[in-house]
Order: sequence, then C-alpha cells, then structure tokens
Amino acid sequence: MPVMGDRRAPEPRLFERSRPGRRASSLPALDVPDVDPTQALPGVELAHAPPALPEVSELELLRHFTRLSHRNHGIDVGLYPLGSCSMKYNPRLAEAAAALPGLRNLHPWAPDEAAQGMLELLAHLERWLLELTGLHAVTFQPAAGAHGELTGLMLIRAYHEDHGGPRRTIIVPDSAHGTNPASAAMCGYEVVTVPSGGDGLVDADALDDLVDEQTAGLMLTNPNTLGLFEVEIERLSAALRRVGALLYYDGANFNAILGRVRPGTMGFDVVHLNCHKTFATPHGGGGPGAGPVLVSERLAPYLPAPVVAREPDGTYRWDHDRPRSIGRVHGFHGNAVVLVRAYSYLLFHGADGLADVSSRAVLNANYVAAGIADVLPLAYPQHQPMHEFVSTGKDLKRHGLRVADLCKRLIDYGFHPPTNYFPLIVDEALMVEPTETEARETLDDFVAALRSIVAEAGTDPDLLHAAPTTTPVARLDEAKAARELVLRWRPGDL
Amino acid sequence: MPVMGDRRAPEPRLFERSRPGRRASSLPALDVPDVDPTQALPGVELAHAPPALPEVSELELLRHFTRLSHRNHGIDVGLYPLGSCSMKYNPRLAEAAAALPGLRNLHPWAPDEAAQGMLELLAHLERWLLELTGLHAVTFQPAAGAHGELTGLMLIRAYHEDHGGPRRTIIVPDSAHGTNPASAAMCGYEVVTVPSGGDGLVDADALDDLVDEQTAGLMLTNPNTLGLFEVEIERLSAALRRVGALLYYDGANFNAILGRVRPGTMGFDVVHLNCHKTFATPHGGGGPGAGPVLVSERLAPYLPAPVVAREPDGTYRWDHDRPRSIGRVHGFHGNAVVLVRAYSYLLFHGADGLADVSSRAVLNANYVAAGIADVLPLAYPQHQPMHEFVSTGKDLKRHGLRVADLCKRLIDYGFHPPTNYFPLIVDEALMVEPTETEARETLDDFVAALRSIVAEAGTDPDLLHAAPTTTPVARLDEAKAARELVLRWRPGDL
Amino acid sequence: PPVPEAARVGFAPHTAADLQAMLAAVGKASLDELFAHIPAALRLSAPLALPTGGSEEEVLARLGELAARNDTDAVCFAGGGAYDHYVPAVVGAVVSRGELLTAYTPYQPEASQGMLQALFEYQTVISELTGLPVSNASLYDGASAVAEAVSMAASATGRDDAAVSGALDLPTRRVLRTYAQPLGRRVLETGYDPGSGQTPVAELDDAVAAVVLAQPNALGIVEDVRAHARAAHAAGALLIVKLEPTAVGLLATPGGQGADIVVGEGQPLGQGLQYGGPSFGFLACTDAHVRRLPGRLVGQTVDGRGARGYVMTLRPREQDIRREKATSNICTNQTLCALAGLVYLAWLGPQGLTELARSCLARARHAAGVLTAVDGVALAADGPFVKEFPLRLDVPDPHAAVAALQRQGWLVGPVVPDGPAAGAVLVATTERRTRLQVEGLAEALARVVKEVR
Amino acid sequence: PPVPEAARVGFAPHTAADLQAMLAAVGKASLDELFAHIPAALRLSAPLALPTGGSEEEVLARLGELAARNDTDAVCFAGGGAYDHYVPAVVGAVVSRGELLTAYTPYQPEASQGMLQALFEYQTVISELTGLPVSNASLYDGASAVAEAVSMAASATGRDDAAVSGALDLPTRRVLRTYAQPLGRRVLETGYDPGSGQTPVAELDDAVAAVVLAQPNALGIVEDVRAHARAAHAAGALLIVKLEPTAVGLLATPGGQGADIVVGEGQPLGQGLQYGGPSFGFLACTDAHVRRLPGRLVGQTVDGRGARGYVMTLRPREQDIRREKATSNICTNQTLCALAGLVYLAWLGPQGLTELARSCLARARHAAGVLTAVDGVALAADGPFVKEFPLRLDVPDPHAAVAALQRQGWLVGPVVPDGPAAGAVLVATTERRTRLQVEGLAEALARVVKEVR
Ligand SMILES: Cc1ncc(COP(=O)(O)O)c(C=O)c1O
Ligand SMILES: Cc1ncc(COP(=O)(O)O)c(C=O)c1O
Repeated sequence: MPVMGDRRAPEPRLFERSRPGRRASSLPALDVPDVDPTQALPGVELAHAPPALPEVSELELLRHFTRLSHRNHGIDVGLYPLGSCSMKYNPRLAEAAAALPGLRNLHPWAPDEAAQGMLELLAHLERWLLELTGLHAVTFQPAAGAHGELTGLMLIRAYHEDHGGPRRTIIVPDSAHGTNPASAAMCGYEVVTVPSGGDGLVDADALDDLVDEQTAGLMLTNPNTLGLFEVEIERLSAALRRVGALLYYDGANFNAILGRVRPGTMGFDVVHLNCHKTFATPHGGGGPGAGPVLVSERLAPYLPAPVVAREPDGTYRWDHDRPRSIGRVHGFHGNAVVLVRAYSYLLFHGADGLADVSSRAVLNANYVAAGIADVLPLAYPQHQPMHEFVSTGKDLKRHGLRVADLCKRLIDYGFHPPTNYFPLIVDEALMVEPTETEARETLDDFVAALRSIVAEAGTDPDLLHAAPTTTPVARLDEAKAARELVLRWRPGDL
Repeated sequence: MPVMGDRRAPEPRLFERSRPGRRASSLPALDVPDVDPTQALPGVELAHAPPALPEVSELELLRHFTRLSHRNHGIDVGLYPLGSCSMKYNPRLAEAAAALPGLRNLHPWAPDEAAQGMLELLAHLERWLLELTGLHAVTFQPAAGAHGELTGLMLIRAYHEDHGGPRRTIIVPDSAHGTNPASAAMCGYEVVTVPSGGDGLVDADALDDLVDEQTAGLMLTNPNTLGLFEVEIERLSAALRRVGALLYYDGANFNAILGRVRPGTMGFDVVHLNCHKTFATPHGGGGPGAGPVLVSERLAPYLPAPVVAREPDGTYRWDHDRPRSIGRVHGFHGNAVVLVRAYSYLLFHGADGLADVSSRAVLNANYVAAGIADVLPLAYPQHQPMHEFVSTGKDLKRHGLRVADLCKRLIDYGFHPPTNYFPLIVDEALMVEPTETEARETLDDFVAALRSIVAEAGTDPDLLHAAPTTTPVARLDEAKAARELVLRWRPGDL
Repeated sequence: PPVPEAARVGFAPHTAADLQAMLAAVGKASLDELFAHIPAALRLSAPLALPTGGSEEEVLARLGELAARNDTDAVCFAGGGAYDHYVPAVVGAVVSRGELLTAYTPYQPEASQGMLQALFEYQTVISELTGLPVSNASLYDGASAVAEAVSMAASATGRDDAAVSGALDLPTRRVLRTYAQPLGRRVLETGYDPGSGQTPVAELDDAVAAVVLAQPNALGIVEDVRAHARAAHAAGALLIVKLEPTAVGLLATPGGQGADIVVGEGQPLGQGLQYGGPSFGFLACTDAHVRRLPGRLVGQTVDGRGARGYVMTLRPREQDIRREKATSNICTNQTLCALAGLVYLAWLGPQGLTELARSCLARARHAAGVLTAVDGVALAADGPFVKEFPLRLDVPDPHAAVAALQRQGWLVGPVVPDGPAAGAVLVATTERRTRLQVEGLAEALARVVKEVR
Repeated sequence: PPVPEAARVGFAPHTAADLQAMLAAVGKASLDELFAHIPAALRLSAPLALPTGGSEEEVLARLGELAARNDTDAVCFAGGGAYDHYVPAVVGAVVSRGELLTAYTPYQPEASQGMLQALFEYQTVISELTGLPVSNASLYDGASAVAEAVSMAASATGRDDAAVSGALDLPTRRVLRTYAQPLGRRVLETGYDPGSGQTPVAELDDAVAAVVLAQPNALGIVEDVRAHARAAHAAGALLIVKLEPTAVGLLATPGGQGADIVVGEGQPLGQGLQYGGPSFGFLACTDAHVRRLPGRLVGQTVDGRGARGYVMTLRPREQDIRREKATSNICTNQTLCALAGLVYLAWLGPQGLTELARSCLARARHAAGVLTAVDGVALAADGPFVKEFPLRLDVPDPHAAVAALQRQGWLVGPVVPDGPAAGAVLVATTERRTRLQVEGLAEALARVVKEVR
C-alpha cells in the first residue's frame, strides 16, 4: 500500500485514466517512404479504428503499476508458505544472468552457429538434471509442471503404442494434484484413482488390485502431496513393472529430496521438474515457469524434437532427426531464459549446496509442524513430514469456523496463508511449505500467529469471520463474480 | 506499506535481525596462496574483530529494504510538488542508458584512448548545455547544485584576483536559497543581502545602492525562488557590470525557461545547472545529482582541470594543461553517469521538445495557483508565476494552525506536501512546483484536496493538528531527536 | 585462521545455533536423521558427479562466457513468430517489482489485488486486440494456444477434425498434431495458393470442428479471415485464427471478421527475443465458449463492503477442482509475461500501435523492393504482406545462405520448411530496421547469392 | 493520414483538450503568452542550434554506440581510489525501487521513514567501519570529504593550516587546496619515505589545525595511524584519515587508532566503476565535533504515540537554516549511493568483509611476486600493502606503457604523478582478479617493457 493516504482507496483501471491523444510511446522516425495501407493492401480489410488501448503518459503508466504492486504480496515482502509451491527466495543473481544481452537478445531461429553459447548452456543443464534425477535424456520444451506432465504421459503413450498398444488407464493417488488426472485425460487416458491408506501413503494392496494389462502408468509425487515420503515406493514400482506399466514422477516436491534421493533410483521412468519451485525461478504471479522432462533410456526416442546434440568437434546443434519423436509441445524451445535462471541456481549451489537445500527445507517444515501440532494437528501423524506438511483445521468447526477463516485472519497478522483444501482427502486441509530460505525467527513468528489465531477462534470467532480487515479489499464475493462474469473493462464502467 | 497486516508495525533495524554467522555474501574461491596477515603485515596494527556489520541472509536483506521502500514516498508513487526541486518523472530510459556496460564499467583512470565514448558523450553534452545557456565553457566536476555554486564563486574569485584583487562581497537576495549565502561564505565572501521589493522581485534601487567596488558578484535565480521572473534583470546586470562585478545564475529554476530564455542573454557569467531537477535524473532520496557549471569566455581559463578537449584528428582527451585553473572540486570526473542520464534526456527531447517542457511546467504551476488563489493566496500576486508559485497560509493562523499542519493533513489525503517555510521572506510560505509531467486530473485532485483542507481548518482544525494519521508513524518529536542525539544503532538498542 | 573456502552458504539462513535449536525442537540429532526413514537403498551413497558451487561473481562470469558465444550482434531481420521489436525500459521497471515478480497464482485475492487487477486489464487489451469479448489470463505460448483452441472447438461442436492451413507455421502444426494424436483427433492440412501464398477456402465435411489459420500467415501473407469464417460457420465448424498481434494496428480484428477463437504468440508485445521464451500465448473467444476456456480467468466482483475487487473466476473449469473433467490441465501460466505485454500495449497506446504497424509496413515494402532488386532474389509469394515476407534465393541450399549471412552480420529466416514456398527465406522488418540496414543486407545478399550459387 | 513523424511527446501528458482547458483556466490564449511578460529581447528569437529529439529506441541506440567506444573489456588491475570489486545483484534490486530512487531529501519524515531508517543504518555501518561514533548521511565524494573535514578541524582548533601527507592522492590534495585557497588556509605538504612509501611523523607548529593522511595511502602502503594521531594531538591538532573502506576487513579502524575525523571514498562499496561517479563520500567523527558536521544527519526519535521514528536532525548546522553561518553549503548529497553502500556492506557482513580483505591481500601479494619477477619491473615502495602496490617499470614513459597494456587488454594505473615514487604504476587486485589474469598481465608486462625501453 502507499505509505500514506487511505489504504482502501481503489486504484482506477488504467482505461479510466485514458485521455484521447495522451501517450507514452515514441517510435523511430520513418526513414523510408511512407505507404498508404489502402493502396499497399488492396482488397485487405483494414481496421476502421485502432483497438481501444489505454492512452496514458509514461509516468501515469509506471505509477499505476507501482501502486498495483503495493496491493500484492510476494516473497520479497514476507513469508509465503504456500504448500506444494516451494516459494523460496528468488535470487537476483538469476535475474542478472537472464539480463545478459547475449542471452536476452538471441532469436529463437538463429542458426545453431549463432547460438552455441545457449546450446552449450542447455547441454550442461541437461547433465545437471540427469545427474540429479538419475535419468537418461531430457526435453526442455515444457513451459511448466503440468505441461511436463502432459508431455511425459505422451511419451508413456508413445512407448506403449510401440509395445502392443497405448493401454487405457493411468493410476493416480486420491491425494494427487489436480493437474495429474487432468493431464492424463488430455492424453486420452482413463483415470483410475488409488486410495491413500490410513497413514497417508498410497495403499499398496489397493494398488496391486488396480494394476492390470491396461495400466499405462502411475503418476506419483514423492514425497506425496501430504509431504510424506512413500517409503514403499519400491513395492509400488514393482507392481507396475510386473504389468509393464511405467512410473511418472511429478517433480513438484523435488525440493524435499534434492541431492539425496534420485527418482531414477526409485524406479521412475519419467520425471518433470519444476524450475519455478525447486530451482527458485520467480513465480511471476503465476508464471512463467519451466517444466523440463527427464526420461529413462527406453523413452528417449520419443522425446519432443529437436533435442540438443553435441558434435564430435565439440560444437552443439539442434537434432531434428528424431523419427520416433512425439513431435513438439512448444512453438520455440520452451522457456529458455527461465532455464538460464535455473542453471545459475545450480551453478551457485553445486552438488553439495543442493543437498543442504533439501535438508534445511525439511528441517523448516518439521520445525513449524512441531510448533503447531497441538493446535493444528497433522492430518497423518504416522509419518514424519518432509519439506511440507498438511494439518487439519477441522476442530475449528466447533466454533463455526473453517480453515479458510483462519487463513484470512492470518492475512491480518501480515502472513500469506498456506495452501488450503488441498489435498482433497484431508478435511479442512492446511498445507504448509516454509521452504529452506526462511529464518527461524520468521518461522517462530508464524507459529505464534497461528497459535494465537486458534486461540481467537475460541474466544472471539468474529475476528476470524470478519478477516481480513487490513487489506485494500475485504473478502470478495466469488459467487457474484462467477454469476455476473465481468471479465473485461468496458467504456463507461466505473 | 505492505498489502496486509498492521501498517504501524515498525520495521526492525537490520542489525536487530542479525544472527552470528548468518550471511548473504559469497566470494570467489581463493586460487592463489593464502597469506597470514600477521606475517604479511609485520608491525601493522590489525583489527581484533571485524566491524559489527549486519549478519543477515540475502532474502532478509532484500525484504528489509523492500519493506523500507514501502515506507517511502516517491514520484513513482504519486505527486511530489516540492517547490524548487522539479520533481518530474524520472524516465527509465535514463536508467537503461546508465546500465550500458560500456559506461557503467569504465574505470575513472582508464587512459583517454579507452574512454573515447565517454569523452565524446561529455563533449556533446557540453555543446547542448552551452547552447541552452548561451555560455562558453563548462566543467562537469560539481556533483550537485551547491557544489556548482561553490565552484562558480571560486571562478568569480579567481577572475577578480587576476583583475585587481578578489573583492569582498557577494550580493544575495533575501529570497535566495540557503545554499547561495552558504556557498559565498565557503568561498571567503561576505554576504550582502539585497531585499525584495513589494512585488517579490529584487529591489533594483536597493541593489544600486549596495553595489560597489568591493562587490564580487550577485547570485540570482531567475525566475526567483518565488517563481517570479526578474523582469528587470537587464537593469540588475547593468548595475553589476558598472562596477565590474559578475552575475551568477543559480539554475535550480531553469526548468521555467528551458529552451526559451538563455542566462547568457540575461548577462550571466556563471551558471550551474541542476541535472537532477531540470533534466530529470532521479533524486535518489537526496542525491546523487550533477551540477555542471557553465561560464562566459572570460571565466573559462579558471575552470577546474581537466576539461574535455577535441583533437584535430577527431579524438578526445582530458586537457590537464590549464595554468590558470582553480584546481579541482572532485576526486574523479564528477557524477559522470548522472550526466549520461541527463544527456539521454536531452537527446530524447531535442531542441523543440525542451521548449515544450518549460511551457507545460509553467502552465501546470499557473493552473494550480489559479485553483487555490482564493483560499491560499499568492504571496506576491503582482506578477504571474512561472514553473512554481509561493502561496501564503497565514490565514490559517486564525484557526490556530500553521502551514505545517496543512501539509501534514495533505499527507492523509495521499499527497506529498509542497516545500514550506521557504523562501524565508514569506509568512507561512507554501511553495508549489507541480512540474510538467503531471496530468491535469492529478492537479485537479490536488487542488481539491488543498481546498478541502482549508475548509477543514475552519470546521475541524483538530483534523489538521492530529495529521498525519495514515502514515506508519505520526508527527515526530524533532526536539527530542536534537536533544538526545541517537545517531546510530547500538547493540542492545530496541 | 585460513580464509574459509569460497563461502557458499546458498540462500538458507541457518546458523549453527539455529540448526542445533531447531533439530532439538523436532527431536532429531542431525539433518540426516530427517531422511532416515527413507530406505537406505534409495538414498544417495556416493556424492553427485557434479561440480561444487561458486560465488555469485563466478557464476555470472561463467554465464557471461556462454552468453558471449551467442551472436546477438547480427542485425535481426528474422521472423517466424519472433520479432525484434523494441522493448521500452518501463516494461522492465514494472515486471522487476518484487511484489509482482515473486508472487504466485493469486489464490488469496485480498493479498493479490495488484496482479488480479493487472490481469483484468490484460484480458481487456487482449479482448481489444482480438475483437472478441473474452480473454483468459494467458497460456504457455501461441502454439499450445492453438492446440487448446482446437480442444475447445471439438467440445463445442462434438466433432473431431481440425482443417488446418498449410500456411500455419510448422512448429504450431506440429504441436497441434502432438496434442491431437493421443485423443484420436485428425489434423487435416489444406494447402495454400503457390502464387499468392494465401489459404484458399476449402470444402469442409461435417467432421470438421474447426478451421485453423494464421493472420498474417507463416509466409507473412494476409489471409481473408472473413471468407474463412463464412465457410467454417456454413459447415457448422468454428474458425480459429492465430494472430500476430501487432498486425491489428493495420488490419481488422479477426474477431470482428467472424473468428470464434483468436489465439496468438505474445512475443512481439514487449517480451524481447529470449530465444523464444519466456513469452506468453493469448486466447480469446466469443461469450458462447467462456465455460470451455482453458486456464485462469479473472473476474470483477465486490467485497463485503461493496468495494470493487477481482478474483479468479469460473474456477470449476480448472484442473485443481474438476481434475480429469477440467477444460485443460494448465495451472502455472505465463502471468508475468502477460503483464509485460499489458505494459507494452499501454505504453504504445492506440496511436502507437497504429504507428508501429504502419512503420513495419512501410519498412517491409521498402525492404522488399530493395532486396528483390538483387539478382537471384525474388518474392516467393505475391499476396499482401505487412511486416514479413518470403524471399526465394537462387541458391542450392538456403540454409547455407542464411548461415553465410549470419556470419556477415545479418540474421534472416527461418527458411520455409514445407509447402509450395519451401526453401524460401523469411525476412521481417520491425520499426527498428533502418534504411541503411536494409541496404547493408542487400549488399550481403548479393555477395552470398553469388558465392553460394 | 501519414505516419505522424516520430512521435516525441516528451513526458508531458497534456492533450490538446488539456491545453485548451488549462489555458482558459489561467486566462491565457496560448502557451507563449505565459512568457509574454519576459522582455522580448531576452526571449529566444531563433530556434536553438540543436538536433530535434528522438525516440527511446534511437536514443539508446546512439548511447550504445558511444558506450561501445569505451574499452571496458580490458582486465581491470587499475586502482587509485576506484576498484573493480564485484557488485552483487541485490544492490541493484534495492536501489532501483521507485519509492527510493524517485524520492528526494526526506523533508517530510512521516512520508520518508524508509529512506530515513536506511540512512540511520548507513550512519551505523560507517561508524563501525571508521571506528568513530558519528557519521553524516554522505558527501559528494572522498576528496571533497577531506576538504570538509579540514574545515571542521579549522573551526574546532581555530587554526588555519593543514599538514597533508604527500602520499595522499593528488586529486584529493588538489581539491583540498582548491577549497582552502579562498579562505586563506594553508596546505602544507609533508613528504613520504622513498623507501617504505610511508608518511613520516612530522614536526607540527601551533598553526596546524589538522594532519591529513590516507590509509592505505596513494601508493597502497599502510600508514602508522596511531603514531600520527599521537603527534597530532600532542601539537593540539586533529588527525584526519582518508580511509579505503575495505581495508578495515584487515586493519584496525583509524578511529580506534586515534583519528578524530575519518573520511573516505565509497566507490569500493557496491558502487561499480561508473567512471568515478556517482559514488559517495563518507565522513565520521568523534562526538566532540558533531555540531561541526557538514551535511545531513539522521536521528532517532519518537512520534506522538511513542512509536520509534527517524528525522533529519541538528538541522541548524545546515545552509537552508543557518545560511552563511552553516557548517557547509551541501544540500543534495549522494543518498542513493550511500544506500547502495549500506546494502553492499550488509550483503558482505563482518565475515564477508574480512574474507574480502584477506582475499585482496593474498592476491596482491601473489601478483606482486609474479609481476616483479618480470625483469624491468620492481616494487616502487617496500612498505606493507594490502590490495594495491606501486610498480617501477624500466621504461622511459610509464604512461605509454600503461596505454600499450590497455591496448593488449590489461588496465593498470594510474601512474603516480609526483613525489619520490613519481612514475610508478599502481596495480590493484580485487577479489575478482584470478591467478590466470595475473599471469596474463605478467606476460603483457614483459612484452611491453621490452618494446618500450
Ligand atoms: C503437486 C503438483 N503437481 C503439479 C503441479 C503443476 O505444476 P505447474 O503449476 O508448474 O504446471 C503443481 C503446481 O502447483 C503441484 O503442486
Ligand atoms: C534555489 C536552489 N538553489 C540551489 C539549490 C542546491 O542544489 P543542490 O541541492 O543540488 O545542491 C537548491 C536545491 O534545493 C535550490 O532549490
């Protein structure tokens, strides 16, 4: 919020600031003959009027977005313990790397000769990712985790098609993230749900019963979305191998085992990594990310084309000659400059540093869990959580409150709420991932806030019902938004 | 302020966040033999312990300053009508220019051969400034306006020394900015004050009486600090010429006449320009600026050395061979990269564009003046103000209020207050400089706020006494600050 | 004491004291104990075969070396969906604001009004550019946006086939096929006129869910969107147009010409080249299809006090709620790039966008004239173009010619990969390409055509 | 309509309608009328002989050409008060925050607590580095800071002379003289020992207000501050030390050794080279002199509710109140640079500062060894050094040698301009200079010394 004035004062939509003829832009003078579009483009339907873009000065433009930024929380402002999202510090080193003109100004269709630096960078990054995951080959095209999932499932499908048919089903735990079943469906698979056992881990017996010749594969996060490590992973993977099915590793939680456990060792054939989580590339308010997909040897032939290849003479090129490739999932080469950021993160930490990342991430999560266990108990206390944990706020119901109320109240304490209502199998789920870059004192303050809110729930529930009261807007009417669907500004709107 | 939480929550001093052993820095590995200081530096007194700098992680570091930024107002956030400071939009173009590696990474002692681009840039900038001021030569060493004043006065002194002695006095209007007399004193001159007439202009008759053989020069801003153009400037300068005294032009208000009137034409021998005002280089919370000094032909020999020279072959060099130079006023070459920003501003606007700057600056000031004239009358209504104007809030006294109270109340309306209590000759002075980059609607809102506050002064003076109430801190006890002098944090302070 | 070996603390703030106290609090004796319940066989025994870390200075020096091995000094006449438009400094000033850069999907609207309002404004400008009422909050890129659009069309029409112009860029056609294949959807290609380079209106059977074409198309040629819309609708199919967004500074919006879904690649809108990513894909549609939209959607509403605010809306479309029934699996999108696009478009303004398009047109016409005056160089299509055009070089291997030009400091391309114009070299002129540069390219072209043929 | 010639609206937002309405409101018929009361003879008749403006893209392209004409690729071993230390990215992330970048002097403390607190923290770290309790909020640069310090000493002692070490860098001595001359103050130079390069403790008469020396001095040699402090105080004078701030990662603080005023150039502290500016000058002193301090000073206080806050304090020292009686004329200082310095020092931390100084020391020792092994190359002083050292080259013209080295990609210097070591070439090794680079410089040096002699 601005340092002064009414914090509830709304920021006008940029369009409301428009004045006909006002502008920020300046363009190079025309040093060639001007042409009249009507003559140059005979028979072409031209615009009567330009699109109604905002008409503002550069100062008004910058002020508008500066003020909007004051209405937004980010990691730079404070703790952002969003479970499953690894909201860790985004190093400015990575931004400096991304700003290098030699990387920022490279055209995607520049001849390989002109892109040797970028190709070498990708080749090195590949080496890092293969070593970290224990897999064999990579594609950099996927722009995010879910994109990686879809790509990975396509690879699984292509593999099966080469080995007796695509098969029909993908098995997904009931605790899985929604993108898993959604990706399976987009890949033409029927989704079969395997239940979690009483301890929060995949029910191995149930899985045994579900697996059959139509099973194309199993999608798993490990640690799973409850933050629990699937200790029976070897048994699970064996069950799938028995029927020739493949294992997909959702890398969203890779931060928990970075440098300590490799998905390849656990028997996974396909892995997507989430650069905007594990490798700290900025989330950007919802993106961009990068979701490189790594595969075992048998799936390598199906990877999207092209892939980076190294010539005997040490030069690099894009290899387009991939006859069994599934094709393409990106119009260019994926989010190349996000990958640059991720590479800077790896170079900075090194092999040893990465193992420190996961150990401290797990420590921080367990430290917070221990701090609130008595007031917000773990949903599945049988196993030690890893980099995140899921508590249940179901006791709040006694006071006619829900975990959403607790979250809104947390906002008034100055903390961004954790993920909630996910995973779906937990009643009033509160999913907390502090990440390794948070200091102990910050975690102590966060624990104190949660404890104090739980206390308020008993003594003064209205504080929670009314929250948040310190934000530019109070709780918003989502039903009205969906009912009336105002999806853009229109002239005259106020 | 943060988007959520208690806006009054203090931000701890960075030192309070310190934890022994915590750090942000990483340094290149030592690839040469390490040495033991005690052996390498025999007889040298070494530090027992390092200075007690903060010990924080990079995230805590960035968060701290992000949060501090939320407690600060800037042009990017809203109107900043600080009279005499030209708080106009700071184009990001200039920041992009300053970030060019070829400029940012240039060592000040690089051989001229290695600095041809920078030297050529300075030579071009010189051409622009000479043409805009109508003068003959320049020094780029002064780092700000007052630095330019001191330099300019030294030049005047050196000139007189070469022409029969330094002389004794510098004449300064009673409306002048404090730096003028302060600079004169630092230059060993006695300050003689010339009064302003009833119309706010220098009293030409009084000046005639003051001028004598001991007068070294007159320092003037034109328009003066009341925002009024000294229409009798020719008579004033004639009076000084009569006794062989020189005229100094304080360029703080150059924005009013940019591209329309040249100080040289008005008879000024020395001019300092304020790049952080007229040419929109960022004020940076109090600096850095740049105060290049321009002089007439007769003063050129005395300029600080070195100066940029152009060789017959078109190359550039620093000319150190300046036998009559006063010496140096900067340890390197002045604020070179601030000058780069100023040059980008000039290139962008061009001759024509600069005249638009001043005309719109004057229009904006007069527009606001007209909007409040009836409630906050001009201190000197006899002349039309230029780029800024000075109103008097003395009527507020009727309600037991001062202009300071109005300013604090303005903060609660979300506006940064104008300059106040300057110039000293105006009772309850309110000095308003909107600048040309502010939009009409913003000015309308500002006028409305001032009018409403003046109304409140009558109906509800306590609103003004109590203001500001929307800021992280309320009015601060300046007496206590001066009495107790807490000028640094000390371990244990809270 | 020796200098501690290049201090690399990573970004974790834990001091020795912190570790001790925190381990005690969680009842562990060591960090390794936090992993003790993981089967030993799965835990890394040997250290990773990777270098140790470096300081910020060393990492940046290393990346600087790599960056220096890319040639980004060649004057960029390249196109093919990515263009060397100038990105004003104000764009970076906005997207580098930490509150926006380091936020995530606005799940907590009260703490995310800044980004939500910006996305609402983004949806508005995309709606304006496309001429359609509804825009989502971005997709990965232009190519996947086409694939998502075809899925929308399939679910809207209950049909499976897509009739795709051969003058839709090949990478996009590939992505479309890759997405369609597992679902058993057919992608039928209609050729384009070898002379004009335009896509003829094709016969459509009742299995066709959508007609897909690009405006301007992959050769830079302007298509007759209205005619295709008429034909598609007559056959009960939808028209999907992949739009190069700066073109609407001159051309009528595809939505205004009858397209049902308009998608595109956001790269030309303030993104920079970035080797093709990150950028963003945009997607807009008619009201009829709003519930089939993939991805995030921001809607306006009010808070308890009646104050205006913004939230993500129609969430039930999305995977985290509908799971396998979702309209798409997209979760993280390209929000920050979309924001940059919004800032760029607001910087341009309507007048600026028109000037930009007019400037590109004039430069393209001029360049085409100068370059085709070189012998051995001719236009590969004679249809109308506005920024980009295909040149037929009289050389055995156009790729070799492109490489030769790059070595001489001139970046052109890509080479048209298939169809009647296969082998033609694309040349694009943004507002940055000067007369002098065009003349320089012409000279180089003359040399190269001589050498190589 | 033709494309409006390169739209340059400047940054003023006035539309035609605005101009009309606003002129009407102020009762003018035209903009020119706003200047009508200025004597016609003074108003510009002819247009300025300057080019018309350009677009942002054109301006940046032009400046890019100029920047390319500077050689910033040469490996930087140059010193002389400006050093090629690495500036971490986080510094830029902070100082580019608009709320700080575009603010001015915090005249309204309630709306400026961010910068005020940062300056309070800056004063604290400078106090720590100098070993003195009071720091102001920055001055223009290190050289003018020395001049201001001498004025403080003069007013404190009622004396006029400054006894200045010949091993204080020449630009600073020049600035000091330039400031002193109009006030009739004398600047007496004491030489330095040709062997060690150290400043001997000189005889002081009772006209001496201050002894001024640099730590390390202009040759890179460490001085015996404590001895000079003792002598100065014995003579009733103050000791002023110009400190290279990174040195206190190793050396005792001058304040701790008895200096009364410690000043310095902030360039090594996260500023980058920037051709020497902008950077900042720092000044710290004992409590006794706080009311003689030039420039801004930030103090802690409380608000009406007892909440802690910060304000500019002891304002009566300053020119805008005391006018000709002020301690100095300084108004705008180098706040943002001081902030960058604070961020850099907080990034380093105490451990980092020690490592930095240790790293520079080890590299300087190593470099001195390798370079003096080249024949025709010797140390020009044998006193203790920590980062920078003077080399005597067996060549007729050391400037020619420096230029030759630069052409070969090696930046050294400056050349010592006067005193016993005149003609020696300074070499500085920051934490960035690698063993390989030192070897490269040695080879180049060998070539050059052969050629030039
Ligand atoms: C467990 C899990 N899987 C997959 C995803 C999808 O990743 P993305 O958002 O990068 O598409 C997420 C992201 O929220 C996730 O938490
Ligand atoms: C009229 C006037 N003169 C001189 C100055 C001093 O300029 P600077 O602050 O750049 O030293 C100012 C700045 O406030 C001023 O307003």
